[in-house]
Amino acid sequence: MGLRNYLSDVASGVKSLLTGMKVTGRLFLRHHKEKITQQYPDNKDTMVYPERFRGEVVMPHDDNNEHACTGCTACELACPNGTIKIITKFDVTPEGKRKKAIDTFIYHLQLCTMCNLCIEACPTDAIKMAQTFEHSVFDRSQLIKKLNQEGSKIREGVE
Amino acid sequence: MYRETEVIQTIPGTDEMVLNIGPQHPATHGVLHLVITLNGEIIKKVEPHLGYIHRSIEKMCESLSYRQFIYSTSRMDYLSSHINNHACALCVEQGLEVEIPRRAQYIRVIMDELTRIASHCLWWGAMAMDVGALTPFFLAFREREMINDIMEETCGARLTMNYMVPGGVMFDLHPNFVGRVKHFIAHFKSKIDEYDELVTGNIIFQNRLKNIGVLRPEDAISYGCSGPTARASGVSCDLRKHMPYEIYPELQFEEVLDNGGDSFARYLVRLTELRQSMHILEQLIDDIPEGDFQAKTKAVLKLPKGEYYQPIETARGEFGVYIVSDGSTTPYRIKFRSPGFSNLSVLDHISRGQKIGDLVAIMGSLDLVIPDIDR
Amino acid sequence: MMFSLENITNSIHEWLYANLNATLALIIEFAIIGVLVIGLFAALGLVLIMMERKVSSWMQLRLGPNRVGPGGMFQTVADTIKLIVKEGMTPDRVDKLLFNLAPFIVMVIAMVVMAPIMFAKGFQIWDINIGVLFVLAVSSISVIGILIAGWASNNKYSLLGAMRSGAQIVSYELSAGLSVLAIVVLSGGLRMSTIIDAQQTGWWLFKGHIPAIIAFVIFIIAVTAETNRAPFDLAEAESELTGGFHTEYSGMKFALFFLAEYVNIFVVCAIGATLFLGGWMPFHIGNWQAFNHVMDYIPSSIWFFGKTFLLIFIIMWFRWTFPRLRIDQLLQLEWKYLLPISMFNLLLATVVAIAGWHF
Amino acid sequence: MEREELQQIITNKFPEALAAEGGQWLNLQVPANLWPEMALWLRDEPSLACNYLFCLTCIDRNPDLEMVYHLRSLQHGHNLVVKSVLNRENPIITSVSNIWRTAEFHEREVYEMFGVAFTNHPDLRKLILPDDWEGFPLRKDYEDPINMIKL
Repeated sequence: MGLRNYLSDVASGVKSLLTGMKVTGRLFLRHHKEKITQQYPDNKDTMVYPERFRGEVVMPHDDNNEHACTGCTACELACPNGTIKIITKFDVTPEGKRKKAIDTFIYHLQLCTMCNLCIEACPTDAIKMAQTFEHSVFDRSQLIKKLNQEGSKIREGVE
Repeated sequence: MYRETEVIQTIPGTDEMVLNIGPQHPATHGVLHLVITLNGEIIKKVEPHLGYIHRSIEKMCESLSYRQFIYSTSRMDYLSSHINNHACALCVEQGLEVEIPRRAQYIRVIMDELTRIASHCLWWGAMAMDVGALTPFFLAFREREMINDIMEETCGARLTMNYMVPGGVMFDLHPNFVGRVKHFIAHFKSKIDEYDELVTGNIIFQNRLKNIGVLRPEDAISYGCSGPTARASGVSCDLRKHMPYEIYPELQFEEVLDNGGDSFARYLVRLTELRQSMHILEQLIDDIPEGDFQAKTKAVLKLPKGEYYQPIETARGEFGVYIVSDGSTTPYRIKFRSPGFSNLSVLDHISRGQKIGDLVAIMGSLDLVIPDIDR
Repeated sequence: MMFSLENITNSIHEWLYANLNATLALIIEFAIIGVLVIGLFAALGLVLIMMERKVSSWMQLRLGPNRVGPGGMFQTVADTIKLIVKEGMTPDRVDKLLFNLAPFIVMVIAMVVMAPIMFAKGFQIWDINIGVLFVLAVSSISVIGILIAGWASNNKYSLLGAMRSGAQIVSYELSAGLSVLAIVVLSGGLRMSTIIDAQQTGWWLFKGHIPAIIAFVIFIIAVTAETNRAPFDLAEAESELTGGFHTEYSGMKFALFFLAEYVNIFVVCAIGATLFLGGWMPFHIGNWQAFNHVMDYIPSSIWFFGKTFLLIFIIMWFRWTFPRLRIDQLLQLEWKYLLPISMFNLLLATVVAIAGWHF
Repeated sequence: MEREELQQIITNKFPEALAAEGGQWLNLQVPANLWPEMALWLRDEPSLACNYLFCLTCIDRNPDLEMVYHLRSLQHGHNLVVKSVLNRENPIITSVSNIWRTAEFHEREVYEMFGVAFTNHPDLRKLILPDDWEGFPLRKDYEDPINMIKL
């Protein structure tokens, strides 16, 4: 009885080990067909970035160097980390009225958690998330970005 | 030439010595620091020292608005960030008393279950790695990667999604979502048997886990264990059944229970939960109702004065959000009841008298995520 | 055969003794052998580490090293250069003499064990008359190197790793020895050349019946444990003891441990190939003259290395499949399973040998 | 069990426990000196069987501190919130770690974050913060000019 149990223990143990080896053996033979890792910098050209991927906040400008930001600071208020700082100025419109506009849209990438709350908050869709994700720099100050381009102004008709 | 060197110190009067495991150690999966007292290989005492990744999220949240604080919970239990966000959103909704659109409820539950699968997959790989098998880790990542890709496409991020907002979800589902989830289900069903063949049935693995770290049901309750850790001891505590939220009452699934209480029972419970989650996904994925994905809420949320507690079943156990509101735009006090904190407290109790190798296996089977413990 | 390592060594030997006096010739032969062994040591390290990394990556569906050289061939060379130029750190409170000595002990032992191995027909450093015994005796010294390393490091992880290793190697030495004895009984000699000659008509694994097969399985398990390989890598036990006995080692001293591990694997697999798979003997099937003739054309060194690498592959396969045992289970496996079985098996082998039941 | 019924049972035994209106679960206000006796009774009374302490925390209700215990009965499925107001200058309450073991860790956390002293606690040391930390971070009057950044 004891010997029989002993032998069946040995047999079932060996069997379970061989089953495991069968799996890795199968993977070994299949290795050229299936790869779960990628050669990252090499496949950069063929990589597909999902359009919703959140990498960095950008402010799209059109061909006339115009953006849609009215300087309402909704994004600044929505941000949990103080990532966005908007400095406003007053433009004088052709009709002679003073109109609020952005002077500098400062974006601290190093504080950003890509939570998307600023984009949700923006009433004019002036900012959006870009799909870039390689943000490493040698100096932290390079991560403080100015999103509105030099000499840009607000697009006509955006209120 | 020969110099007398200091030898390893033992506790005076005994053969015991103190060994620091962590904060940087392959087995602790993060920055957990355990001070263990050893007699040879036998563990006499385990004393967790926490705080290496403590960020005081509770204090931070006191200065954030009800929309803003949700993102910070993804950084606690980063493996089930969706579910954490879900709990926060539910708690705020409980205070606001908004009706969540049915489509949003479906999306939330699908995301929760996908997150649970991803979390359990990672746990499975890490668990096998803790006991010394390295190949399963990569197999687990193959499946997890598919979920991450699905998440990336719909939610915009792979780990810290911040997809749940008060009133629903942030975006609608991506058009590819349903097809990709179905493909994942079909793929995963064929792979989960490979998991069993490679690891579960393995006699070395079974012997490493069986009768190791036995947690009796009364201890599990007393120590406040939850999730698979408690269910493996036969404590029925699945909040999806007992305090159902969203559309869980309408779903067909079983609460996975095991009476073993040892590490292997915890392992089996999680592995079975993977199958149950797949079952839930199969019920939902075909008929996601049309409609809004977000309820209309005010731009600035204010919770009425009062206290709100919302428990939710994460991959690790009961995650609770306790909001004390004074009626302003920010919470007066937030307490996050994290499952890992209570599950960790049982470690000393169940690992005494075991060996160092067992401690690693027990920690693996408790599925600790350190930022979740430290908060 | 047109090309034979035996002829080359013989002609060098004769030329040396014809042109120089006996002492000088012997010294030169020693020097040549020393250079060859060190060269083999380095080459084996590079090849085996590369092989390990490729096997592991393929089993895990990864690409493996592929940056340095074609297909990553020179990755280990690059790694070795890195380890050589790294600072050899000696921590402050270690026992400096023993700490620096340990890697050399381990390495020297790995080299010495190579002496009686027959790499090809007639190509052997020393055909000592107690060949197998010599290998068993010397290889069990390597535990001393590991114990020294673990103790001298003055680190609790190292100490635990070394103590585990001590218990493990001493135990598994027994069943490895007993399974080797089964073949010694069948062949009737301890000398390597005797054992190989006894397999002229067929390898012991095939003609030795059940005792040889059982002995082979036990031998593979025991040597996996003896070389501290997973699933018996308790001395290192990455997830438990971070690095085990070599936690404190870095640079070249670590590289020596690492190389010695791989050379030890090679050595034990070479012994396994010699004992069970006929060493350099080609594969012959009964009376199939034509087939046997074709097999004979393959050089004996290729036969030997082919068999050895097959066994090494199996041991690597173990490593990338199995979880690690716990220390008490490890000893339980030895004392409750392997040792009784191999003792019984030795008895069986003796009966088979006396009765002449093998082919 | 219904909320009213629950309240009935408890106030019959402990008339000092005051139930608050509203909230999702029954909310009881208990004097700190009564709490250890009541905690044991809450756990051991078969009709209540609040064996699962799932949340233990403190709230800084400036100027008072308020301990909050969330209890659940896994048999009956009811939840219960017990609160106890403590003096800010000298907050002392008896530990319940001998009743619910999970309280051991939670109380250590409350101890370092709010400075509440728990008597009869087996091992009342700092858990998360460094041993030399000064002040109680989660109190409302805590100021740390270096680590706290006001946005």
